[in-house]
Amino acid sequence: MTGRARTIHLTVVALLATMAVGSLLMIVAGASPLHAWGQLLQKTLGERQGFGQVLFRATPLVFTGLAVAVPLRAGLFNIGGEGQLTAAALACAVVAAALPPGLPAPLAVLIATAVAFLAGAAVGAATGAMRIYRGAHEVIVAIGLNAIIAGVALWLGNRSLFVGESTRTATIPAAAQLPELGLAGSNASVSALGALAVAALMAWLLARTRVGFTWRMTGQGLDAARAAGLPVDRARVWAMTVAGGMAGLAGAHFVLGHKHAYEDGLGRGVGFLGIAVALLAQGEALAIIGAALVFGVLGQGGLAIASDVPKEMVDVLQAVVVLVAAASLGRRRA
Amino acid sequence: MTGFVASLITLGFLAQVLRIAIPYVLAALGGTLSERAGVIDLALEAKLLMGAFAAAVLGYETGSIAVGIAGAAAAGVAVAAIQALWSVRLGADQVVTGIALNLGAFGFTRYFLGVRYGQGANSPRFDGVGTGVLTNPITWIAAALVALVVVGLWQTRLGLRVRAVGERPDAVAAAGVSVARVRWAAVLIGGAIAGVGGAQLSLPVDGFVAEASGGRGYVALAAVIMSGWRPGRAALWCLAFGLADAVQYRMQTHGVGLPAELTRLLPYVLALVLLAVWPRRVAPPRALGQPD
Amino acid sequence: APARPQPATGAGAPRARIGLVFDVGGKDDRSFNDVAWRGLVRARDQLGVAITTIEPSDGADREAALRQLAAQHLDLVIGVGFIFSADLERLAREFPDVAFAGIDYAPTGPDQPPPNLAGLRFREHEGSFIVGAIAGLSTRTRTVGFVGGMKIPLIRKFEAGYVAGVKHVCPDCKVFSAYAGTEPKAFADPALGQELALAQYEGGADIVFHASGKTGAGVIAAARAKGKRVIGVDSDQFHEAPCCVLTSMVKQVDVAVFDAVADVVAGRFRGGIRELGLADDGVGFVANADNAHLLSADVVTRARALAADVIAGRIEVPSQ
Amino acid sequence: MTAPAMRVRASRRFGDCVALADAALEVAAGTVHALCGENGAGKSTLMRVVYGLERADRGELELGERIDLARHGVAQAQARGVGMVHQHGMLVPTLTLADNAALGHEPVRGGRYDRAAAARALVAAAARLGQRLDPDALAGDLTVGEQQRAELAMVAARATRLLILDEPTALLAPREVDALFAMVRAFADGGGAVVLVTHKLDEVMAVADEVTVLRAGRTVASWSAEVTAAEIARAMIGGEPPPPATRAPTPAADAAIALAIEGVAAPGPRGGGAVDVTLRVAAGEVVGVAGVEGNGQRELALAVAGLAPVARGAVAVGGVDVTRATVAARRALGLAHVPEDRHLHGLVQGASVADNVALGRLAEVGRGPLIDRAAVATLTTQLLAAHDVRPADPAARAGALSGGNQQKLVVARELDRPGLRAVLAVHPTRGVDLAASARIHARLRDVAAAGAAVLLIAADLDELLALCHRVVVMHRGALAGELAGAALAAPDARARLGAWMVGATP
Ligand SMILES: Nc1ncnc2c1ncn2[C@@H]1O[C@H](COP(=O)(O)OP(=O)(O)OP(=O)(O)O)[C@@H](O)[C@H]1O
Ligand SMILES: Nc1ncnc2c1ncn2[C@@H]1O[C@H](COP(=O)(O)OP(=O)(O)OP(=O)(O)O)[C@@H](O)[C@H]1O
Ligand SMILES: [Mg+2]
Ligand SMILES: [Mg+2]
Repeated sequence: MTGRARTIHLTVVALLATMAVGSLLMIVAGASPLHAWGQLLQKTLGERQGFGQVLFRATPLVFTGLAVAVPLRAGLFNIGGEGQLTAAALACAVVAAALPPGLPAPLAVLIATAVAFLAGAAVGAATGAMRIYRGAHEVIVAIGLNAIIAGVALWLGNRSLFVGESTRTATIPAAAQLPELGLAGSNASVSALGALAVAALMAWLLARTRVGFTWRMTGQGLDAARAAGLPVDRARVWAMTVAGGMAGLAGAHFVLGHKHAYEDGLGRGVGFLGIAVALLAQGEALAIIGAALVFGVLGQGGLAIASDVPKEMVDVLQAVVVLVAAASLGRRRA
Repeated sequence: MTGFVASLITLGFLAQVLRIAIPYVLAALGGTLSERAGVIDLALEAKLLMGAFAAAVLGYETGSIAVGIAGAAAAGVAVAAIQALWSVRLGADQVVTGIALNLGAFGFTRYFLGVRYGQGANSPRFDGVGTGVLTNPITWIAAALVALVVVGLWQTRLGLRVRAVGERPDAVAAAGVSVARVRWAAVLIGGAIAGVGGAQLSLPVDGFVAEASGGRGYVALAAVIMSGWRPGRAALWCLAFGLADAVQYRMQTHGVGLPAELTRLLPYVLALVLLAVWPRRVAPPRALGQPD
Repeated sequence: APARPQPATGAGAPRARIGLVFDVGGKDDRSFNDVAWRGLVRARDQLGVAITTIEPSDGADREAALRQLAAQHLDLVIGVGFIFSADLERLAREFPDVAFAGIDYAPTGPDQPPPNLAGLRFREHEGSFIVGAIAGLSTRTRTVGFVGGMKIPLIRKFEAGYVAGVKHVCPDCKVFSAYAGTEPKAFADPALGQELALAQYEGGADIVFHASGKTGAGVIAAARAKGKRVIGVDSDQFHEAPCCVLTSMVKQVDVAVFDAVADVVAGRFRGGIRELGLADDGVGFVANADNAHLLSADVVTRARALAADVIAGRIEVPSQ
Repeated sequence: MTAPAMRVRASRRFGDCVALADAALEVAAGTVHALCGENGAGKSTLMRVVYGLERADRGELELGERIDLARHGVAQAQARGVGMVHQHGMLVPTLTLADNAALGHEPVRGGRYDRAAAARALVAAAARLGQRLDPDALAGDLTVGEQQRAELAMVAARATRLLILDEPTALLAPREVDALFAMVRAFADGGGAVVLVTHKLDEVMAVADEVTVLRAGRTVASWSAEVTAAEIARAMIGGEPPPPATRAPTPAADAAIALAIEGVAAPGPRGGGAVDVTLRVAAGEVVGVAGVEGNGQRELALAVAGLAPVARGAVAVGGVDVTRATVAARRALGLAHVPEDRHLHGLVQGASVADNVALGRLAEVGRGPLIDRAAVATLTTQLLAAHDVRPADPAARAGALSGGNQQKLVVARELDRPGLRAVLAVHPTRGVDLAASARIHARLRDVAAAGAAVLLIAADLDELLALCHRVVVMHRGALAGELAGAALAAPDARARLGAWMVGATP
């Protein structure tokens, strides 16, 4: 099969499987599948508000999806999106809140975003370095860091950063807040456009640049790449670093585009879901946009029909989508 | 401080360490079997969660602890069966499969509770096994399983085949043994064991709560890796995790040391420091993650 | 939950449509969320309103759940838990035609909350002070314990009041204290609650007070297993362990929820912050026929007197 | 003639690749039958079908009686007295030899695997072949040669009817080959049948009673009477064999040293490896390294290439010390590497041919942080054409190329580079057919003639004798002997090298 034919085939099978399992879950819950699916689609794609929420949900998933996809292409597995996102969001909120008043909006946003990127990148770099230079499995390291960052963030918050009785930092100045897209009643902000741009940038980076080439070759054939003189170790640490930065951007999305502060639990779960998004997209930067939208529709749709079917149905469906993707990619490497 | 130290040299403390460690130990045993056979076991989290869920739901519905534990094993097998079907039969990426199963188990348990009991986060309460360690059948099952897995892996025909199949499946096939069959067996048995570990997360607290596994599957996998894929050592690592947790609880109780947010992190910090100063010595099974 | 809009009892259209989003721990945590749910059910049955509830699974989901209900332009949307505070403020501004109520609401800034947002707060430290005093008076080992859920300012309030109460009646009593963690999960981890409580009981505590939602189920299980006493929280948790639940620090979340719905139905909803303490019966302790065998009359008398002192301002209870 | 010990006829496709197209083979009891053919002719596949390890799409099999191929499997083959020693060893490295031998037939006592019984059985089987081995040694700790001998003992112990040896001599020194053939002869004389898969014609002439030739999955010839090596070669390649390789012109005596290896020690992961090797290769010189596999050649090569650390000593390229330099720095100095394991170190199997070319030539196709895709396309097209890589499709997946074409691609990328100073070529023609081998030999000759130093590590003495100005022998990690110039052309050259290879002094 050619690449395109395979993608179409995968999409069709995934769609059928999702519909079959979803319908079954709906029937068991006592709902009419026809009605429930109709509602699910109507409330996500057929309404401005619902569609805005889909975009809002998909945006951070693009970032955390990239955070998994980039190292995946370089042969590493980033399960640390949660911690990277948290560290970045906290740093971003603290710095943004401390920006001098009167700073022009674009500059404020730029600085805050850069801080988020760098904070996430630092965590990613630590994970990568532990793997490459200490031989510690990156999955184990990242799981440890996720827990440690969550704890330290709460400790810092309780000690000094949270305002009043809340678990929230000070609200950032208006200049650093991202404008909304104007999809009535939804949270979609211009960060959605940012996600598109970053995904495109990553696609270009992977396809056209030396560093992207190095990542791809390293991921596909570590030893051959090393034997050909590519700096595979450095490249993999960089891949984790950039990945951390991507997850950091998801943190910036929540702080600058949604909550306008860091609060405990911000974006929790989005790092993990990014894994599923990246896997569904087979690590392709542009396909991640589509995969994130699928997950956005399922997530928002699940909430919309929660009165008919327990909304955790969509978690099961997301798993089904990923399983189908995994199976269809199965032995194709042979 | 003296109260803290004194609290560590009690039988209660020992019991607590065991209680905490059992889910880790069983998950790690299951994970060792699966990984030894060459199948990456990132689905431990799902097996624990489904085990906890099945034990609570069946325990509540039938009123029988034994049925609950058997159900936990069956739930672990069910997850393992999908995992084996995908990994062994379809040749799917094993990491992806594991993550997907974890996601699915999380959703399924909440969905089922919602449909059946009208509440997504909790199963109805029933009388579980209580907090006793010696009176808890899972303790004895766990002890027996540690011995069985260690003996089974090193001293039985199946154990030899499992160890071989994770290294050189082609050599096993050339010896006339079905690679797929050995892998299915290892993954399913491992699933049953990890599922029973899940029962320990719901039966002692008289019910299931959403996300009862709480990342324990990942920690157990860390133990498997740090043990160099040896079941005996993996069980010891898990006891060490239980020990770290229990010490941490008592540090909090007696106000010793760091703030609560930070003492909780001790096991993780410990693991990372160990990994950093003590680089990997043992290679994983060579065929780990390879479809065939 | 299949939180399908439940038709009002009696015929005709519902008199109002009410939405409620649960906190971590979820429905049937036999504690905080459970009380809120009871208040809502009572409102449905007595006031003839239609209700919709959502149990969000995690962080990012919570705001979306509230928003989902707000976007349906229900008459009242309730967020159960302090965690919703900032989200409620923002949604109240975005949806001025919808009334919002936040349980345990904590304002996130100096500004007044919008007029369509009612913030319902409780002086938990006052109630905790009284059960602390009860613990201090009832302990035989002169050692008692506290198990909190997530370590956040709200739960610190319980701890601070409780410790003050213990020390007020028994200055040299020892108070252990421990928290279940740093994630919302800390309110829904009974296995952990059980271990924390056991550590305290084994350390010599004979009474443990928990403020940990569903995690408390483990604390109570530990008490049952050890035959020690435990103090429940939010609702009267006596029936969780009739052997052992000394009393409960009740928080009238159900009353608050019911009242908010009643106000909306009667067209007299108004925003603003209301704080309910001992004086308003917003918080209190349980002393009735059930727990009479555990709680001596002397202690009850003494506790009532202390409550009167707190209400009269003769005792200042610390909240942090 | 009595009924054959084995008769097979089979067809098998892998995707688009036709491995067997009605290939047929008949082996009589009491004979040694050579199965010849170029790489990829289908020899291994046919034998795996007989052994039950590979399914046939169509075909028939007789092992004394008709076998239902649909129900055939390894266990069935073994039950009928078939044993096979595989081309690529089939030992589990983390198990002991006894465990390996027992796999699939584990003796059980009291519910447990009886390890002691397995060890006794293996020792006894080895003794029957006149071998001694340690049943408790981990397979992975042995050299490949030792592993192969152990496998032979395990297999021979069970095989009664038919013994299949798939290219068993690649890893053996000449003396060991003689011992193996004696054993094979004895097995046949005892009434068993042997299939010896090989494409080394001298071996065929030395030991085989009968010969069958496969080409592209078909049986093209079969002889049971006298046949000459030339006839077999013609049948194998379906035409005239290419002329033998020639040597590059001898460099001037004062030619600069382009590749210097000074007292290098490079231990292997499990010990062994190179101990103390000093070797200087002048510009334009071709130096060969002979030796039985597992005597440190691999570690030496990896150390020179920069892929394994040097424990002691120094390596210099073009007079610049590169002992601690990165692979990239070595390449920038003009070092090229045709690696031993082209699957592992040569090509990124999953990437396109063009990407694989760019991989080794980033200096030429990189433009700052970007990669010039037009330059990659041009370079790739040119290399594919110049080196006759088929298919000449830059977008094809490298892993989809046949082994020979993969090797041609590596050679093209590595040896067709500007600024070449030193070449490290490790088993460059292993598993490559005659025509492709000839091209690779010619290429090595040309780069030497153009002034590069060539270090050629190879197992095939013919190859070394034909191409090299000088040949050294590695044994136990050190240089055991050296022949140069006229001595290489002397009739006793092979014998002297062979003796050094097994540690004897000639
Ligand atoms: N490769 C092996 N072959 C045979 N027995 C082994 C092997 N490895 C361990 N054993 C033995 O099996 C038993 C249980 O092994 P276990 O899983 O506890 O690993 P371990 O204690 O880490 O192994 P070891 O002590 O050898 O490092 C021990 O008696 C151990 O010595
Ligand atoms: N499992 C497989 N999948 C795909 N193609 C295969 C497989 N096994 C063999 N082939 C192909 O079948 C053909 C015959 O291979 P085979 O290994 O039988 O050749 P051979 O004669 O043994 O060659 P060699 O001398 O290199 O060992 C080759 O083109 C090979 O690439
Ligand atoms: Mg041991
Ligand atoms: Mg072959």
